[in-house]
Amino acid sequence: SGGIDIFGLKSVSGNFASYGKFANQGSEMAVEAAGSVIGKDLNYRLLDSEGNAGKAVRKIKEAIEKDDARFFNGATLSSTGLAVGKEVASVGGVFTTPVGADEVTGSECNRSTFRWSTPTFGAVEQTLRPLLELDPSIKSAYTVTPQYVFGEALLTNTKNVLADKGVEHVGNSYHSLSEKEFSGYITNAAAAKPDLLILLNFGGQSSTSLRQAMNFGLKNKMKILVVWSAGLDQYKSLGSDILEDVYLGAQYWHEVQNPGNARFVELCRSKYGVNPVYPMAGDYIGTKIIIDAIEKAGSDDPAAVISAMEGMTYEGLTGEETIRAFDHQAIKDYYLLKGKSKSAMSDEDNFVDVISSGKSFPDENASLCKMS
Amino acid sequence: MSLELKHCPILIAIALAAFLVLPSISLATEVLIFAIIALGCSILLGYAGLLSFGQAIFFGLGAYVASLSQIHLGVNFLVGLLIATAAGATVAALVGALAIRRQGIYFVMLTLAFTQLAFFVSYTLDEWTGGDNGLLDVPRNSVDIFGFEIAIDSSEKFYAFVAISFVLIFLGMIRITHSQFGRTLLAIKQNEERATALGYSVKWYKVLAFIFSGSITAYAGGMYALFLNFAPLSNVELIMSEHILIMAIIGGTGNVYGAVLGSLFLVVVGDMLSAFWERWLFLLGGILILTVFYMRGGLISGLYGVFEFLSQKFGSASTQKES
Amino acid sequence: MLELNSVNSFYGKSHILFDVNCTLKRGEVLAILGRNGAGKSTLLKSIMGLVDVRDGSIHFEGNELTNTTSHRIAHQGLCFVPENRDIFEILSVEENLYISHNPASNWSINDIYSLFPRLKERRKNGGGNLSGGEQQMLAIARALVNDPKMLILDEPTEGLAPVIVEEIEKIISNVRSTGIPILLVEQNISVCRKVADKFIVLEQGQVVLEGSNQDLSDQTEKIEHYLAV
Amino acid sequence: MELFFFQLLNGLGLGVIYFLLSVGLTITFGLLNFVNFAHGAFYMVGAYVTFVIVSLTGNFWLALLIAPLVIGTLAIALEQSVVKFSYVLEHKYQILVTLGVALMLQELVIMIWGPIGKNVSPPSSLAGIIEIGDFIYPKYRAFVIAFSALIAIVVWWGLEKTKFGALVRAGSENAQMVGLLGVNITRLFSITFGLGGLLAGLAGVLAAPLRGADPFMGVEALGIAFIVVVIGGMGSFLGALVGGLVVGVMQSVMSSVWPEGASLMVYAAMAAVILSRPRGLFGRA
Amino acid sequence: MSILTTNRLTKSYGEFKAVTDVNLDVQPNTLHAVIGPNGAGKTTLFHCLTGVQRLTSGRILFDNKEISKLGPEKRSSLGMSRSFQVTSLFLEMTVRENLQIAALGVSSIDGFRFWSSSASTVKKTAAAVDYALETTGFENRAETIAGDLSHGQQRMLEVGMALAQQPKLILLDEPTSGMGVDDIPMISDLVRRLTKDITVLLIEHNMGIVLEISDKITVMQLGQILVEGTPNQIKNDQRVREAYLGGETEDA
Ligand SMILES: Nc1ncnc2c1ncn2[C@@H]1O[C@H](COP(=O)(O)OP(=O)(O)OP(=O)(O)O)[C@@H](O)[C@H]1O
Ligand SMILES: Nc1ncnc2c1ncn2[C@@H]1O[C@H](COP(=O)(O)OP(=O)(O)OP(=O)(O)O)[C@@H](O)[C@H]1O
Ligand SMILES: [Mg+2]
Ligand SMILES: [Mg+2]
Repeated sequence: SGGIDIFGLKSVSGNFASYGKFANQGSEMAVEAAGSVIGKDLNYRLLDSEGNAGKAVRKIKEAIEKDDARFFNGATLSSTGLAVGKEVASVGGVFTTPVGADEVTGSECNRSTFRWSTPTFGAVEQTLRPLLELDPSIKSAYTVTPQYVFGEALLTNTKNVLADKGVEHVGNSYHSLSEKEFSGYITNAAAAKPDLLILLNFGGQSSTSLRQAMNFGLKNKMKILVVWSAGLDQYKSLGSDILEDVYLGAQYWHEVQNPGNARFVELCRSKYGVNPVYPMAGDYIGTKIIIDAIEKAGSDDPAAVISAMEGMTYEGLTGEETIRAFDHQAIKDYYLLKGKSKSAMSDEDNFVDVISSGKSFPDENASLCKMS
Repeated sequence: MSLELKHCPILIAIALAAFLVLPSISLATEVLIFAIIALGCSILLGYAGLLSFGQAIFFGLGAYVASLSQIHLGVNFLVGLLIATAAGATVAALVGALAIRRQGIYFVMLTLAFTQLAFFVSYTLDEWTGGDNGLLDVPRNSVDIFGFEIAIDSSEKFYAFVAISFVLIFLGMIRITHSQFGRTLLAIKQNEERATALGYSVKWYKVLAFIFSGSITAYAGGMYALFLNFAPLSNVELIMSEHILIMAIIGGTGNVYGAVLGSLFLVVVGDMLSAFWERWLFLLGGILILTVFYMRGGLISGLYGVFEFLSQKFGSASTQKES
Repeated sequence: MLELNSVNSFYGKSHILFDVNCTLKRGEVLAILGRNGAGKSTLLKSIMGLVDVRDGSIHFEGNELTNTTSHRIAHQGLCFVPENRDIFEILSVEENLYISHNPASNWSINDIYSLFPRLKERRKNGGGNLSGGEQQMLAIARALVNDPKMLILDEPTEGLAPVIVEEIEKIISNVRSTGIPILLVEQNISVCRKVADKFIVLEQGQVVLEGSNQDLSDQTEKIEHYLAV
Repeated sequence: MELFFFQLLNGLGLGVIYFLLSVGLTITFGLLNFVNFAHGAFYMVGAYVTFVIVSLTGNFWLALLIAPLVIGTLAIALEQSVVKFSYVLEHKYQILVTLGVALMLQELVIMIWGPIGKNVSPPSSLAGIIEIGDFIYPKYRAFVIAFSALIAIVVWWGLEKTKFGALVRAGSENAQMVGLLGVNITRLFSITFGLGGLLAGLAGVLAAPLRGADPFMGVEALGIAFIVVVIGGMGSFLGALVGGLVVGVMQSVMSSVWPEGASLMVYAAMAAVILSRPRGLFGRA
Repeated sequence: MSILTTNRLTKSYGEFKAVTDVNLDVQPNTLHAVIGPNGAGKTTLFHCLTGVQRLTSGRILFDNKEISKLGPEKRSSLGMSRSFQVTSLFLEMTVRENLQIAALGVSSIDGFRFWSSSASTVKKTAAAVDYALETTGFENRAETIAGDLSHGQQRMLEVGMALAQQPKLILLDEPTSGMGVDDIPMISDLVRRLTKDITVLLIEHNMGIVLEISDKITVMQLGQILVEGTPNQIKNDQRVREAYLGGETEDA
């Protein structure tokens, strides 16, 4: 048959448009850059999830039914990622996603779904641990956690590291998923007088809670770590005043030097004239993996592509990355960054310095993934 | 019986047309499911005059109950849906009985508050609902009648099942809206104080309207979960209620077919618009305003003439409508 | 002062008034009589710009009123007491008067309170919580404090106790003596006899009879013919 | 116990912001009997205008002066082009129309400034914090409290003590009759609507340094504003004030007591108020 | 045997007592009028009798049943109907539909019939509706939308709706207000005829009618009963003249 269609599921409209727009550009770039594979033209097709998991699944069903779609990348929300993974698995297709839910390569893993982002375990291991090693004066920590699966997972991992390092966990504030006002939690944290404030929330909530912690002058009283920050786009919207001296964990940073990233940044600058942000990176690489695997398999039969992808090592955006066969998790670096003052920034996107980076993943025994 | 004789062919034609004309079966499935949901809202708004932001409660409830009863009780999908319907009716009676104690904007705000409560409950009971991740792997357990197995395992079969449900539910609602009960609701909507003075227990009429609305919405919610094999938390979000309302009002609330048009509009036109412009919600906003100013009765009032025509020449002509 | 020239009024498609003519001079009271549905209120509403006048003209002190917005008409001093009273229910009696009050008016709010002591007693009460008659008093009072150059009253005695009706009659005569003309729709002929200088009878939107105060007593039979079946 | 006291104070600070957010809504709803689902969008655009002014001139005070006027003008323009035709419509249609307006404004903002939020720094003179013993409070928030109190007094006086206020209330009930008193009701309404927009814009300006500006902030704000107005009583100025404070304090105190339930409690409180006091705490009987 | 009695019926709005300690006694098949100055509490009394408002204290016996605590809908199914002083109709429905809804209101179950088409239910009401149409003279305008009627016509329909309920006791609040002089005799005739089968409790300011057709008159003032008696007694009562009638009686 003719070309190969790669479907990008992006929340370009609705409440997660800030993510979907860039994610879409990422996938588009990957497909355009490749142009064709195994002698067939590549086509990129956008499916707008409208930020709604139900809509997303229906559109996936429709694409499978109508266009015989088999190759998918994307999803912003964990719920979407999980459900779409199931749907794609039901026809034996291939789905790569950068969502935050550990279940994707954990308890809900399946043959068709591959995840690029580092799980919560690695995020905490690669941020909190190096920070505590770097600064032994930190003796106590306070956490702010959104109460749902993702937040709980970060919190559990955080508690483990704190216990391991002998740092006292002086308190935790849970907040709901819809919370937008953090001054109450900030007041709680201030009252507990920890050496370190750890923000375990995500996206808009991490921005708002960080901004409000700054308003309350907590920066002068304690160190602050955002374990799961969203990267450049978030830093742009917060500005260096707020970020200065804050520790930030990130899946991706455009200034990291390696051949894969250099190529990507170049591509992005020439196409959009900007430095890549995380959603772009995540979906660029997710899409690229599929194309690479098709190449490697020499076929666009999804089963062959899946086999090719399992254990595949490739030139990734964080250096050399490998996809584990047993749980379909990409093994990649996670970064600990530190905000710089405005005067120290070398260009307008140079918000942070990379403090450390590395790979930490639960091993096969600890994994909840039971792939049939 | 003549009422059903008149409407049954139209409804069947709509279901067939959706299947034939729309680009995919799953799209057609979603259109019919949301048509039922919009109808649930339209009954409340158009007949009882109740503007409810609470429809997502029943929608989400139906999805969860239909799924959980199949997963944990192992019942077949039909029984699952019936349990969902019963749950919808019960919760609707409860929510209705509380909310109708207030009128006007206060009623609206109460339904809004209940939706938020329902959202919170679903989000908290994550062992049952999957919380933010949603309830995954929703089965469609087949029905076994005297060794004769009915399964809805393909999208065509599932569509057939949804289509039958659609026709039956719409017929039921047409009956209800043409009954004395329907007329009494209309009277209550126009002048509640007078209706009370005439001896009507207005409260019970409204609660009953809620029960009808809640049970069909829950049934449809159950079908939606079965359709997606998934019950996301977004079913119970306020924005879902909002979309349901928009569907009902754009379609037109005074007439059951308005619900079909509303669903068609939001699902299909929404899909089309979003495919060609990512800021399509801007257009949706504009369309909403224009509908209110230039087509007050909703799309149905605009297309009423066409419908009249269709009811005489059902079947062959009806396919043109959706295109 | 007021001149209506073959006025034709419509509610949507239905033609209600047909070529109605009438004039009103300073200090005159014109009573409009007619059966239910004859078009009396419609005539008043036409003057106030509340219904669609498609043909004919209305002038007040030489100014054209036809198809002007009603606030402009009211601004010229035409004060209207509608048949359903239209009291502002969420405002207190006092506020109802306050917002209608025009400092130029001959009636101050205190004058009103001495005119209707009942209103003074209930002045903090919400307009919506007044009895039917109290609302009627308030509606008339509201027109008086608004500095009327002309009063337009639609069934002002409806629902009032006989003592109050007498009071209203006195007010009408008072107002009239200050030179302010009054247009009065009234079902109660005995009131008309006492206060009106002249009258017209409407039937099915047309003027079928007009006459002076004297004719009201003299032509009782003829008038009653139009008012009764 | 001390913590509880901090939370109480913090809640008051939150409460006044909620008050500012809601008072415009109460005016348009209570007085014009108009359900404005675009109120949150005005607030959001207010924050964006602040962002633009601050990033162009670096002067927050200029934004505080200009942005509310810009939003007020925007509101009047919308009133003239869309809203005024829907006063006579039932609430459901008003909701639909303003929902449409809100969607359009939100998408327009995304088209202009992109989907990612923007940061607005507080003016440098108000940058630091106030420290009283263990209690810390941002200077900027303290300023917001004082400023809102001033606005509250001005608005209250305008609505309850002036003829303008009474006329607007009367117009909400029977516009035609107000017209018959010689008042240009069309103009009165658009001024009132503009005022509501102006107040929302003002809330947006004040909130920008606290929350930043992002395209979806309007939706959240609308939700809070409705809760406040319902708890306090539609159309009641005092209700907006007390409602705002109640919600603010409750949220803040709950974040120590039962954080997961903070938002739940707010909605539960709202339901409880409506069910027990039909017209809110201060609604007109 | 009275059909309706009240025992120290009191209604206050906050501090303000609108009705105070009213003891009313209405005999079956009579026309009992309540008159009094504006704001005397007549309408409030009706609101309490029909259950639109809760009484502050006191008791109401209707047909020997205590009804003080029943809701308005219960009372009308016991056979009590009213017309409103401020017209209250289903404005978007036709005259006939208004009457049908009224007629069905008394049987508590029929309105709930959602399983069968309305035609069958409507048949049951045909007699009552026709009766109401005929007595109020709406035969030719049965299909007019109520909102398009003139004020006076709406007043008449208001009475018609009470009649369509075929009540034992009908409470009429100023039925003639806003009616033309030609309709007034019609109403008074109608009311007189009604007392053959049912009882009428009437609020009216038109003394002509009241004095002519009432069997008994209760005069209220400031929330209390001032006097009670036959038309003749009332006409000549000095207190009533001062408080209410003024010079009017000569005219009547
Ligand atoms: N809004 C309306 N739409 C259509 N027709 C109307 C409307 N209002 C009144 N009419 C019709 O216009 C005619 C005149 O009505 P109008 O109110 O002027 O009568 P009227 O003489 O004031 O009677 P009444 O003594 O009962 O108040 C009536 O036949 C009535 O049915
Ligand atoms: N909801 C209320 N709150 C406070 N006061 C009220 C309320 N309703 C009525 N009132 C007052 O109670 C008194 C009695 O009112 P009611 O309507 O019973 O008078 P009425 O005898 O019917 O007079 P009318 O002949 O003018 O209709 C009036 O003074 C009125 O202002
Ligand atoms: Mg009239
Ligand atoms: Mg009365």
